[in-house]
Amino acid sequence: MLDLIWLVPGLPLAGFLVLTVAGRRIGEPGAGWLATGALTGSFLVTVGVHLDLVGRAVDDRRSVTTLFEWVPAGDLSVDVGFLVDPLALTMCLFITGVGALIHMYAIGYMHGDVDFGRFFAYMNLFAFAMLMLVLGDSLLLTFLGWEGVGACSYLLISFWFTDEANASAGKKAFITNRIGDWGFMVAMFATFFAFGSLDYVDVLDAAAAGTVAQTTATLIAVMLFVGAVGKSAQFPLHLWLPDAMAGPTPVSALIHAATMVTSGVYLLTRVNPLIADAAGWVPDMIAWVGVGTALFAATAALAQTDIKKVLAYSTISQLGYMFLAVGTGAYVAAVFHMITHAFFKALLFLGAGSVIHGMDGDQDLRHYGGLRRFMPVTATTFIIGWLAIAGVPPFAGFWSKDEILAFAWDRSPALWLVGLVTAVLTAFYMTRQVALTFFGRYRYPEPQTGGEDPATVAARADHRPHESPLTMTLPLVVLAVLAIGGGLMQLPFSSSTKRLEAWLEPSLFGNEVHLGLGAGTQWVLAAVAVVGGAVGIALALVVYLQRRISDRAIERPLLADAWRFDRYVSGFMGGPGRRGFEATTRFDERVVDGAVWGVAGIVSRTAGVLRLFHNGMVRTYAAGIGVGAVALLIWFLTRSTL
Amino acid sequence: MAELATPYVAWWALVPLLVFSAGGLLLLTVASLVRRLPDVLAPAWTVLAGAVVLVALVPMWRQVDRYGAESFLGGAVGVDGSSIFVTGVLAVAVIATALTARDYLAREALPGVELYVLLLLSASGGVVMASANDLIVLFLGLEILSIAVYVLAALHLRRIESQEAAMKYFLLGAFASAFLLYGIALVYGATGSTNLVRISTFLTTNVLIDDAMLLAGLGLLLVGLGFKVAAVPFHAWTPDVYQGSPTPVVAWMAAGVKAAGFAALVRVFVLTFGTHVTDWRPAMQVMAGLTVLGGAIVAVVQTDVKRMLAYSSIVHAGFILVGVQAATDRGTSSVFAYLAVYTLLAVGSFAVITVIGGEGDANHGLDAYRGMGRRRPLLAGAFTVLLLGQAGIPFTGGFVVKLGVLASAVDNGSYLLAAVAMLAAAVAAFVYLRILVALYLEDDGSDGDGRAALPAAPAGPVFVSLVAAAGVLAVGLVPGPLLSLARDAVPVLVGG
Amino acid sequence: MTVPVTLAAAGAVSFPVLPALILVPLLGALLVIVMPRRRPELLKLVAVSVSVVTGAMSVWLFTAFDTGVTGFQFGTEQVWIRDLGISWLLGIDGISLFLVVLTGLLFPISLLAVDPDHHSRSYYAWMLVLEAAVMGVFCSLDLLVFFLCFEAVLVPMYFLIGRWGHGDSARAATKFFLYTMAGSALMLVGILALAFMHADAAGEALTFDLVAIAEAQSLSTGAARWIFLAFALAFAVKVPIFPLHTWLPDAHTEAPTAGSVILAGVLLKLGTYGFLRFGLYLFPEASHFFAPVFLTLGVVGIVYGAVVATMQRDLKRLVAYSSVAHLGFIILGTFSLNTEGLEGSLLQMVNHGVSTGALFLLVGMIYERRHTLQIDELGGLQKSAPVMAAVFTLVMLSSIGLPGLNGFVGEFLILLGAFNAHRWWAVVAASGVILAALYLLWAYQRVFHGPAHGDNAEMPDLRIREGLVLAPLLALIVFMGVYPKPVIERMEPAVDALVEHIERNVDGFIEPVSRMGADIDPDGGDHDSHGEG
Amino acid sequence: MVVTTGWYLALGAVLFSMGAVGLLVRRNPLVMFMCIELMLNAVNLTFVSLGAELGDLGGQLSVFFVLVVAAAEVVVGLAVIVAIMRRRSGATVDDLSVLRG
Repeated sequence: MLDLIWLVPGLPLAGFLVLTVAGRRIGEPGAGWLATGALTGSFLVTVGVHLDLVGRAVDDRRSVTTLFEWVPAGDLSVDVGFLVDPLALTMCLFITGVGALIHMYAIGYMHGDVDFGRFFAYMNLFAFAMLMLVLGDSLLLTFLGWEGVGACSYLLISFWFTDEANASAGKKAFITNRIGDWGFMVAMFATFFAFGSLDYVDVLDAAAAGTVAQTTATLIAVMLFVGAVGKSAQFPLHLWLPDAMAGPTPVSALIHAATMVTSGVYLLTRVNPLIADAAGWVPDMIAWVGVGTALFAATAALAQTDIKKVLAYSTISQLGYMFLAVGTGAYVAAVFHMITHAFFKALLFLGAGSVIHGMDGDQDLRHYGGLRRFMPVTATTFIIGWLAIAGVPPFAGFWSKDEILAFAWDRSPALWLVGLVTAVLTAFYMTRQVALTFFGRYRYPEPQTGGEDPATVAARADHRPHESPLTMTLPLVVLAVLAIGGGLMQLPFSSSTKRLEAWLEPSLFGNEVHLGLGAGTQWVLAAVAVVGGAVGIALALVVYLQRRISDRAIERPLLADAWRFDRYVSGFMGGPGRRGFEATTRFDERVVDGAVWGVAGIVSRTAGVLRLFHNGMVRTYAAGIGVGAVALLIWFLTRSTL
Repeated sequence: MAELATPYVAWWALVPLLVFSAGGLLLLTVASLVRRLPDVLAPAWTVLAGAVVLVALVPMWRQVDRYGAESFLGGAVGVDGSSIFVTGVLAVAVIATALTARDYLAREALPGVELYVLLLLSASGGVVMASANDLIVLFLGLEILSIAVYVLAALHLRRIESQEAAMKYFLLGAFASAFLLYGIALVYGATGSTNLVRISTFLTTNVLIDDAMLLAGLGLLLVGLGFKVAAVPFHAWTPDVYQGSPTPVVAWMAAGVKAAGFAALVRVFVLTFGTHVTDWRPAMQVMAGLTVLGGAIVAVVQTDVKRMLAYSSIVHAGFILVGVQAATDRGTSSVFAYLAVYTLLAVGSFAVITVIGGEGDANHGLDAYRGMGRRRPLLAGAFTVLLLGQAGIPFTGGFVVKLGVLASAVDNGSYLLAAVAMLAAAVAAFVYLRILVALYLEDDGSDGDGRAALPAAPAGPVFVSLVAAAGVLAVGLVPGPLLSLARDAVPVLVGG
Repeated sequence: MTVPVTLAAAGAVSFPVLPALILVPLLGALLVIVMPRRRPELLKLVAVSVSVVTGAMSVWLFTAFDTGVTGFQFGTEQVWIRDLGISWLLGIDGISLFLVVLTGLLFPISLLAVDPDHHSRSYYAWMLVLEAAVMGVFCSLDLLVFFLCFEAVLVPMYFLIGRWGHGDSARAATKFFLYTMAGSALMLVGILALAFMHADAAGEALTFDLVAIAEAQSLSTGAARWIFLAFALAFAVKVPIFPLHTWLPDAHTEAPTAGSVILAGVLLKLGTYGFLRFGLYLFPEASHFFAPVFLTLGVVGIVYGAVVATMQRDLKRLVAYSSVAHLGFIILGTFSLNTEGLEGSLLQMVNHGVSTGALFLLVGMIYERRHTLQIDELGGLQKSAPVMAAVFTLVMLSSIGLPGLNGFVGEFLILLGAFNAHRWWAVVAASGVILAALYLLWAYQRVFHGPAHGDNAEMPDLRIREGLVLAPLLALIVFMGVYPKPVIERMEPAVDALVEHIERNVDGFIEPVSRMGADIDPDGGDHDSHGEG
Repeated sequence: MVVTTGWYLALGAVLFSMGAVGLLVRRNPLVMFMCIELMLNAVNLTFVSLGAELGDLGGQLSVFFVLVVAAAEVVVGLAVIVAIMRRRSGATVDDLSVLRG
């Protein structure tokens, strides 16, 4: 089974090729089903490989399958090959699984779009790239996937390109990611410099054996972290993710919630030996950046009015948790949360998509309200997702988040405290979203803020929100189930219930920190977390259902603007940055090119002077001869023995 | 009383000289006796003379090849590879000029014979210069050459420019030759002879305690010859004279006069005063540098094509000087090769200018060349080749010979001069590009093909330019033959 | 004559293929000139088929090329000027092979892609002459013959830009001609000096045989450095290296499409190839000595070119400046003086030729349709021309250096090599990938995205013929990104030999390579000490 | 006192220079031409005295050649000058500068 691994990325690639060539001809819905089929196929293969691997001894669970030699140059030799180990497989499982569901969902969601075929071609291409990222047996191959997903995300965000905003969002995403990729590249150079190879097996084993100097390890780790920050939208490179919501909702669900944005976490988990060899401050930095981002994003999420923007900031915040976990050495917890997050965040996004679909593309929370009556399935599943992310036991999110907080406490209470506050905020803003969307009055027919002409209001009056078709609701249900039961894979009660930890062990080189807390402390922490979540929910209900407190108190413009950070950055880019570029361009025109014309000018000016001698007067010419004669005489006489 | 001793005369070696001078005088007499001479006779006669000379050169070359150089007329005249080579170049120039001139005279309605007579005479002067073994003989040759050319310059009676050019050329030329003569006198005083052979033997056998007179003489010789070859700062006459003189005559000035002048320069300085090379080389290097730069830079701001090419001829003179100053066999042979190719370039280019010049020989502005690529594709093509050749573009003869002189300069370590020359060449390239731009890239507005409107181009000049262009290309592609000829043309001095 | 021309491969050849590469286009040009006036449509047929034959021969070279061999293959010699010891000494190795192939491919493509709007006869003639000259540059192993062809390239290019270009093409053409001619003026003196010094030192007859001179290394250090500078100036202008690049945007902008394609695809490689073949090989010590200068200029070029490209309003100018950046990479790799860097540079030469060539073709097609390249006059083209947009995207991504496409491999190897040799240069240079994304994506957005107005709305999409013209380039873009091995393994022996040559002739220099467990010292100084090695 | 060759040579030099300077300062073509004649004759003087000094006929001989040449120049020169004067009577050489630049 293992040697079929190439099918996993292979099938989506094939799907992409077929769709690029014949996408238009296949048309709707065939193209969608083809893409979904391709991904389902690779899901099945993954499962097969998974079972194969489970069947093996623990130390035999890592293998490399090489297809062909890719870049053989000098000392460098990089193959196209797949590193199959528990970590990679875990990633593959939820990428292909969730991916297939989202593909299916998109069949309904993209219904009637002129570029139906192109959309699914991109989606499959993305799946291919993502799978290359996690399966690649070398940093370079991971980088291939890494850039590939970036490109796909660019293509998909700006999918509806006629709208400038979408186009800019896509561009922004790609370029911001590129900043991270720069770090990734430098990390690869350093790795090659220090290890003479880019293959994970060589590099990681060597690092685990401790042959690498600390400074080197530190440089590599930090640079990889820079890459991860870019890809996983951590502060300060988070800017692109909220804008990325411009893409179609399935894209947001797949790329900007479930899979691509988590690849940063995957990368750091993958290279855990290097982080272990790096200087002590590196993990701390990772942890603090993570938790800081979590809090920052959560605050921003409080005041968003766009249903997808809320989820976007929430994604950034949850990713922050995962970095916190990585920083505290809780790799398992990081992966665990990555998976559960994939479940419930995909669920939430798809739910949101379903709502938008039902509301004719209106994305403003304030226009919703009481929708549960119109779209029961969507409502129910969305509520499940909400409970999961809010950390309510026994939903999946509770377990993973709880474990991360425990490790945070173990590392330093400060980290834990920030994490806890974030948890409370998360509960709050998610409750807000649910309340505004599904509960309370049905506000759609009402005139909206900033008075508009009655005609449009009247037009909206007879609009009936509708539930989405089966292709869209079915994935919701499946994901809801996963969001409920996902916690089962890693329960903190005993080592036997920590299945994920046991499973991932071969990939972690024993770098997984082991919690030094007594069971009691863990119970207390868990209780506190639950209470915190409850408080958050309660407050939100008070504000948004009972309307006891005006939401103005919470929804500050500053928060809605995400602390104006984006504003400052784009302000700089549009201002000094742009002026700098223009100055350089002027320099090129005036100085560099000017010098060239300057030389030409000098020549012609000299000519202008010299031609004065050619004034047509015989006597001037004769004088020239005379002067020349005298000069020659002088020279020759100085040479003489006189 | 001893019986009168008549000096040994190698008549076979005098054939070219005799053909030219006798041909000229004969033509003169015939023309003055016979009324209404068919106007084709004079040019035909001249071409014939040139052809005869060329043919005669072949056995001479063999003779010299087999038995080495000779000197006769009491050592006053010598025949060697270089003299034969240069004579050949002069003959070619004569033929080309004659061919160009016929249509010119017809167009300008000028009397038909004088030009050819003077051409042949001045050619004979050139031959004398090229084979002179005595400074006085050299002076005579130079004067024969020049005086004829003074008159040629004035030939276009109705153009005041022509008169002016003649007078400038005459005054300055006479002025310069006075310096040359004084130089000869001083050298005579220092070495006790005007015979090149004796001088060089004298200088190699004795060391002068006081060489001031000799060196001063060298300086003045350099003035006189520098004027003939138009080296800065003795060049100022060139643009004016070229611009004013009848165009076919200019071809002769550029090709013939330069060739003779450089032949003399090589004979006197490289051969005779090789012993004092360390004294004159620096001076000549400076002259060469100034010449290439001066010519190239001033050319940039010209708008009259004839003038442009005048300046470019100055640049070429500078390049040839680069070869002369090397004072090595490599240098000398590169000089002769350069002279040969430059003759082609000059006669060809000025043939084209003759055509474009039009009625009254006044139409020489750049505008006259606008859109020529479309109106006269053939002529424009030839002109393009010639211009690229002057610019020294690879696969034209121009490049090959430039390479030669540069190589000789680099060979004797004068890198700076070589670098300066190349930079000047780059500057000069702009001038040729300007003409090319006019030919192809600018249009005269006369849309459609103006071919119909145009008078058919006269056969002579077109033929000359085409042949010249072909020659330039041929040398560029297969330089071997010319270069080996030039290599065997290295001059030698033998006593009589 | 000590030419390690391996006749093993040459023996397989029944006819001298390298001379044919030069002569066939030349004869083709003559044929075009003498074609009957009545049948103009034949002109293109002849020109294209001639260039196709040439291309086929070059591809055949690629296949017949003996991978394992270090020296020059398919060697032929024909004495030209005996007095100066100049001879048509032709031969190719792993370094020149790909540039020959690239030339062979790009010419038919650019001939097929666009027809001249007037004077097609001389147009095709000049194109073929140009091809012959370029082939001469890449095949010649005689310094002077190399210089001849190097200079001869100017004339056809001058006329192509001047006569069939748009805008103020005469000015651009003249600038191009004079700038590059002035640049190479000193190289001729350098070549002569080199040959004479070698002849004196070796006590042999005068020769311009590259291999003989390079292997002898008979010059004094000082002289070698001076002559190297004379060479370097010529190449730097041709490449062009910042700050000698300003002829490029003008030439590109005014040139006709085919001109731009050839200019970017082939002519810019003359400089970079010159550095590899005549810089490093002839003057290892000087190259090593001056490496920091060129590395710095290369890095500056990368960033500077990208920055200036970002601000361009004309699409062609933008691509032109992007070339400045890409060629900065090539310089960087070349002067890293290690296998990865050099191979990266070679790959990048080919890749840049393919990608930028395709880019210029596309830009040309847009110009044909819209008669403007002002970015702000375009917009929303993806709506009316989705296929063209897709193709453009692919080419753009390859030019950005997306892994899996050709652009990446070269760039990555260059940076890898540069990092081993000169860490901080590589780190800065790597930021070029960000800027590349910036200017290209921004341009793409402004041209293809957004709402389409006016003529942009009904711009016709790619025609079949245009698609076919682009197809081979696109195929190369993907193939060389996915499977560059056949290319790399052919260049590896030559590159290794070159590196060894440098190591052998520069005392104290060891190829900067990665070492297991090597430590990156925090202060980050180069571990390859420069200056007097 | 004894008048040595040196004196003659010096005289020749002085005459030559006078001629040269004269050519530079005078505007009338005829006068300028006379200056040239003066220079030539200065050279003749030099030749003669040098010939005497060296006791060699060559010097004296050369003078005859020079005289012939000078005569020829006179013929041509006067012809040219007269031709111009016929058109532009009283013209100085400075007026004749149509050709310039």
